[in-house]
Amino acid sequence: MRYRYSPELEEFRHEVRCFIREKLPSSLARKTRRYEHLAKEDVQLWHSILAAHGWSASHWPKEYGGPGWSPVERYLFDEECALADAPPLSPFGLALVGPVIYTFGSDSQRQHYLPKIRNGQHWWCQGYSEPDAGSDLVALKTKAVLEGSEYIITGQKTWSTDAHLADYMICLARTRGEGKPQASLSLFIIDMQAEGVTVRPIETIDHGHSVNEVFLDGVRVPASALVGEENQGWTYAKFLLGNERTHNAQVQRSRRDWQLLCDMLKQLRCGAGCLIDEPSFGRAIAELDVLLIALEASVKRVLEDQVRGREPGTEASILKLEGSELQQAITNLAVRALEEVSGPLSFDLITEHIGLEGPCADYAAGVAERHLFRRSVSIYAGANEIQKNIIAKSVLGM
Amino acid sequence: MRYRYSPELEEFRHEVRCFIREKLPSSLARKTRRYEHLAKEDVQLWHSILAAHGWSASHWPKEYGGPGWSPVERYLFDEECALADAPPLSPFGLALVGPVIYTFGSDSQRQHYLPKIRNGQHWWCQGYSEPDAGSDLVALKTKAVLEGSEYIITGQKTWSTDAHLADYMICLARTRGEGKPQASLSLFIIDMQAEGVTVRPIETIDHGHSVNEVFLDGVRVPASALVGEENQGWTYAKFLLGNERTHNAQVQRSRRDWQLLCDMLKQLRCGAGCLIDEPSFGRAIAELDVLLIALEASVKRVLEDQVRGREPGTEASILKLEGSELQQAITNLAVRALEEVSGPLSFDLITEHIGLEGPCADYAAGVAERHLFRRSVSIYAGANEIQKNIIAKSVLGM
Amino acid sequence: MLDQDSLDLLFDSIKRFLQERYGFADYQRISDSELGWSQEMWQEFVSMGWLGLTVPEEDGGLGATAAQCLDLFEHAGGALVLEPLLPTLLIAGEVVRTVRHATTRKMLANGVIGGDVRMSLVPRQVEAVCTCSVIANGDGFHLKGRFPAVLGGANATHFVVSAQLGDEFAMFLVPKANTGVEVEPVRLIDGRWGATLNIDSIMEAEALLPIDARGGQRLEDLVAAGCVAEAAGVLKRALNTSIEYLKLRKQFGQPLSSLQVVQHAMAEVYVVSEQMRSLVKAVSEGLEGPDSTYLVSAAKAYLGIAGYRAVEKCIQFHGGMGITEEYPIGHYYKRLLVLGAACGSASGHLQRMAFRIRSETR
Amino acid sequence: MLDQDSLDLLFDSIKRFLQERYGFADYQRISDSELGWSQEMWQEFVSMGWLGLTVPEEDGGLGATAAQCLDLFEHAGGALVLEPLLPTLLIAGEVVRTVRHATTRKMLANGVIGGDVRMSLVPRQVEAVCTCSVIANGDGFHLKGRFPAVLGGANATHFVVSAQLGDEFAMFLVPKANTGVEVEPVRLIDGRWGATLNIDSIMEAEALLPIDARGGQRLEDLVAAGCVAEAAGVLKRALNTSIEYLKLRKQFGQPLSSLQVVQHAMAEVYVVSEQMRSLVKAVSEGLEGPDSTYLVSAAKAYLGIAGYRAVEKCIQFHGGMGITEEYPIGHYYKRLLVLGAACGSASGHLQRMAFRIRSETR
Repeated sequence: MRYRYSPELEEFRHEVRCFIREKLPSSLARKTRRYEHLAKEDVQLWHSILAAHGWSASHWPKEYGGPGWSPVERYLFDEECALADAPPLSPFGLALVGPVIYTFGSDSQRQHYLPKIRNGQHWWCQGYSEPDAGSDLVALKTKAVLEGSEYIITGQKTWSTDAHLADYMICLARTRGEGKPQASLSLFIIDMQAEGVTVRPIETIDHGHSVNEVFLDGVRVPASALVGEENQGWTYAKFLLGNERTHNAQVQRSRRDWQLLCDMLKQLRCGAGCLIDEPSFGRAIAELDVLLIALEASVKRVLEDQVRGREPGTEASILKLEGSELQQAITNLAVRALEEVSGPLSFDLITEHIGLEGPCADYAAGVAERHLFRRSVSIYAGANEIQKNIIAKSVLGM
Repeated sequence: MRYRYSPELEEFRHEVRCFIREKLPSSLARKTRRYEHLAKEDVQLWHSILAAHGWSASHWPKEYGGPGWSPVERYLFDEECALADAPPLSPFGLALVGPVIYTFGSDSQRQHYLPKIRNGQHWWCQGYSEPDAGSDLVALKTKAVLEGSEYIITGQKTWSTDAHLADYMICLARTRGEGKPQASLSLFIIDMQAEGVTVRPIETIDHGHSVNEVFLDGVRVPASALVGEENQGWTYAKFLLGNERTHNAQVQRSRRDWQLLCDMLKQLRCGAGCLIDEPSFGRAIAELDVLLIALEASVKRVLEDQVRGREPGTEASILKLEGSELQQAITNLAVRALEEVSGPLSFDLITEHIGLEGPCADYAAGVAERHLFRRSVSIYAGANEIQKNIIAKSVLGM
Repeated sequence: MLDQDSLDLLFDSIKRFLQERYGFADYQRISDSELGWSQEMWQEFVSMGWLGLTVPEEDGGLGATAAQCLDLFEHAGGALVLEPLLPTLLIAGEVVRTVRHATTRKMLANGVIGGDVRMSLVPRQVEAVCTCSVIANGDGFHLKGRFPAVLGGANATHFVVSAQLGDEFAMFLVPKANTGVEVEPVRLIDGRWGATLNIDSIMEAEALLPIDARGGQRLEDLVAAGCVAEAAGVLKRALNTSIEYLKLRKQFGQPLSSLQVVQHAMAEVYVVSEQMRSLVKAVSEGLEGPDSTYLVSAAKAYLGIAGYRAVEKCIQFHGGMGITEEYPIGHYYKRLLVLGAACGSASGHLQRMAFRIRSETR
Repeated sequence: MLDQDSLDLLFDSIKRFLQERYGFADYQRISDSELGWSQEMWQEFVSMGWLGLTVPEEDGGLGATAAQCLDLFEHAGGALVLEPLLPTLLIAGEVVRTVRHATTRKMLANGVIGGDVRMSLVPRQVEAVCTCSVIANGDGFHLKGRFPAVLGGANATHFVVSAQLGDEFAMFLVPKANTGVEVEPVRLIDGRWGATLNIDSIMEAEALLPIDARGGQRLEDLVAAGCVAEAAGVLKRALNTSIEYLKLRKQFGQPLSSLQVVQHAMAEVYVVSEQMRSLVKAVSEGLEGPDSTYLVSAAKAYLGIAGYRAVEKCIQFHGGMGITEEYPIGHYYKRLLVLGAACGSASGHLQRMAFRIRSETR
């Protein structure tokens, strides 16, 4: 089942769908389904296709080159992208840096950076987490010291996704040694080619490479690399994380994963029938749909609130919590299904051997990587425990 | 499946089984299966049958009138009682007070109380918890003040099971106003007929009455009512709670409940077959068996350690945790089954209407009460959260 | 049809009325009374016009859709209302609309509005133990069947029963007063009165309602949606009651609400409660759409999957108080269990969903 | 047969050896090597006599029962040993015992003891995608089939394969060297090498082992029991590693281990780890009894129901570190997933149990 929207919105959805159908290279869709860590060129290809149509910065306001969509339109756009297996664009420039720059940045920053984020020329990474400050940004140690017209930045960042591919980092650093951390951090733009920047890859348990450590060894940036005001970085960072959390429900991608898993269960043979006829799997896939429908309903509620001008507060915590658990629950069932049919998992499942074909065969081929890497979704962007702390403190007043 | 024991032990089990088969009135077994709150006379009847055979105080050493069984023999005895739906004896005298008195009590206390606990003449209740001290016995407020040859006890106890039926209470009271609570509590025997003792029933959500509040309003007890030494009550109470916890795994009763539930699922019609053929129920009942087998294996490990002279420490916390969750999981499935077949639960299910007969019809008739009252098993005797604290602190050193 | 603003005003007044007049003590008093519900209270509901909400305007009602009324059930569930609003208010409008005979229709509509006609829907889900057969009997029909634990069954004046008439689905409006209709009251664990219904009765031709299988399904969806809405109200109150309690209650010198495991558990309950409310909203928007049955199943299943567990956590952190009859939390739990089982349990709905998923084009 | 005291001594030495020589760094080095396991290490195992453990005494082995060897697998699992102890050590004894031809038997026994014969069992569970057929072919047989992801498949020299021969169960010992035996190595997610096995091969008469269906089931039970024992070792080490980490790691100025939710989660992991050990003990005691298959299924199912979730909690509380390849915890998780799926997943075992429960006298 799917939710119905107004005729205008369904018309909009149709337009998006036709565009994607026409423009998305099927090889890219295939790689996305397989959960390959896509090459930069692959993502850039899709980015430039969208950018040429004015759709790359889908949630930016019109004045900065966005399409000026309503929250519901953005949601439908993302849903169509997910359902078509379009590769996700690198989110750091588009979803995090862009909004920070057009909200808090200078005019020259806007003019310089926004167009190149929009067209995909510049890739960004984030430099928030540090080895001893994960969910706890207050403990940041990286320092930025003003020397003449330059800041000298020294420290170590970690969990920096795409840092090895990025042109710039948006970096949170300490500009005041004492005082409340909330009033002593600043946000900087660092050129990844600058002297003193070293990127060390972190291999993850799916044998993938997407996150990195970044060492900043006396990196010099001009004073103009400061975003907004000095010592206001904490406020900006919170603003960014807020954006990230809504995004992290990933409900449209989960809906697509659910569809592919469903097809997989319909193809995998088991006894006389197939796995989906085996009622413990039938019940399990229905149960996942229940959780998905509930999450979709919650996302819709937030969107409608946004349309009425209410920005999401703690609802974002709900979406992050449920969204990440759902992503994990979906791969859990996929793993259970593959275990049932072909025994222990490998990274090189030959899907023809178990009788799969079509899109869900691609999905099956990436299940091991997906399942393992997905352990991270309940950890990053404010671990689920942090979200529960937030709910307990700020909603329930405990 | 069931575990096999040595030929000697299987012989012992056989003897117990024959005895119960011969002596247990079927009306009592029926009431037990129905989870009725049994009348005192019912329990006393079975108590006296066992006592006449020397089997009532099954875990007491021979010198105090117990049968002198090994831990494994006791376990098998309890198992046979459970499988035959024998009513559980009131545990406070037998399992808690008895051991405290023969371990810490005076000779005259032993001579006076032990025989009457053993033969079921005296019923006991416990007076530990207070309105503001549940799992937290340290916060006890009840005071005992020595005046001449008498202690005057004043305070309020709660969650006192069977207090309305009991002849005596074993009561924890403060004998020293200051200092560590661990060195300021004492244990007293209170005659429930004494002046100043008032029992107020607490109705529970199953509409049953088994727990009570007890008001102690200047109750005078002779100095000889003190058990062991003054201010050592905390040590004794911990000893008691330790005993309680092993007992609280209730694994044999859960095994019996599982059997009855299994039969119920085999009788309840659903479509062309019966509920147990419906694979989500088939899988669920198998899953419960997995958890039961795991718990039985853990209990067995503890028993074997005991045979080797190692008293259970934190294993007791595991048993309490898993045992209580399993009891709840079993009634959860029973509720799910009844919901499926006959809709919303009532306290007066007419089992013939849903085609049940035999022992499992009795079981079904008591499912609503059992399910609701079982919410308490994860709360009493050290709530499950307390057990987890204990494990984290004393085993894992966190 | 009533416009949304007027409805919102009405619902606000209902909410206020329940807050002032239907507190936990009122609920306890009514529950402990012999009847188990309050006829005085019922008359107040009637005089405030609640019962006519879904009755068509041409029949003297307010003509609201069932979907528009779900908010009312959130309030009623939260207040643990014992009076039989649930089946009647949601299905009466639809039933009245189908009655062809003008006089009958007028009597029925007036009865509903005035509180004297109370309907109960016998859901088809309980197939395993319901054996319902019907055969033509002259101009009328001979209906035979037994149905356990029908929600609102004890205080209903009319039963809406579905049966297989030859190869056709058929739906009957059976007055309790008919010869051969036997109502055995059953008190459900939440204190409301259901009934085991025994029917062996000859009915007139007009007892057959012109409602097809889809229409029958729709009536069940409506009642199920009402259960889900009540459940959302129950969950919200269970959460609030627990938070209040946990802030007051101290252990080891600290309020329980300061313990991290308690905080996290309550955060989880909050999530479930909010998701349930989102689902009610989605159901209310989708009730006229093509996927309404599937959507209602999902919401009903969510209640069983997540709702029960949420209130069980609330009980757990109440400690001993949680299992006493004098504290509200146990009552919320019992109400939730009844709502979860009425009109199909989670198991049944999941099975239906799985069937639909399997049968969708591969 | 070896007495328990001598065995205990041996196991102590094995434990010490693994502690000293098979730390996480050794595991990583071996895992990163081209072969994926260490032949030097394997030779050490051989020279310490491990491989002859279950080989009958008359064939030069130590004559221990498989049940007696489960402790070894707890240690090997905890150390993430990559060498193919698992299938061979547990089934070799039973297989050797059945071989009738004296010379063959001698060669086989010596091969096992010397580490040159490594066996792999093709479990029947993977029925959905295994199509194995066999027909008589003169004195011998023609066996055809394909089997995915066979544990220890890539480094085995012999495959123990079951097939339906007419109406009879039949079990074959298929040397890898046979013409028509194709081994496609598959690296499992835990770094061990399994294989997809393609057999289309003519075999001599003596390849048919005198093992009936019960005996075949027993071999599977033994390997499954080995998986469960390894899993118990993995769980214990995952717990210990996590506790160590949590005590060191600080957040907001406090060690993570001081947070109550972390403590409770780890207490839950401890419970699972201890229950798993209890199950290994129960399996080891019950392996010769009539309920051994059911018991092994229960233990295997417990691993899937509770074991996975336990290590997932450990990863969660490691934070980002938990998903890096350089920290041990992710490796424990991957090992556990492989152990859970080998010889039948939790789903399959639960289904088997449900079948047995259903078919027991009503």
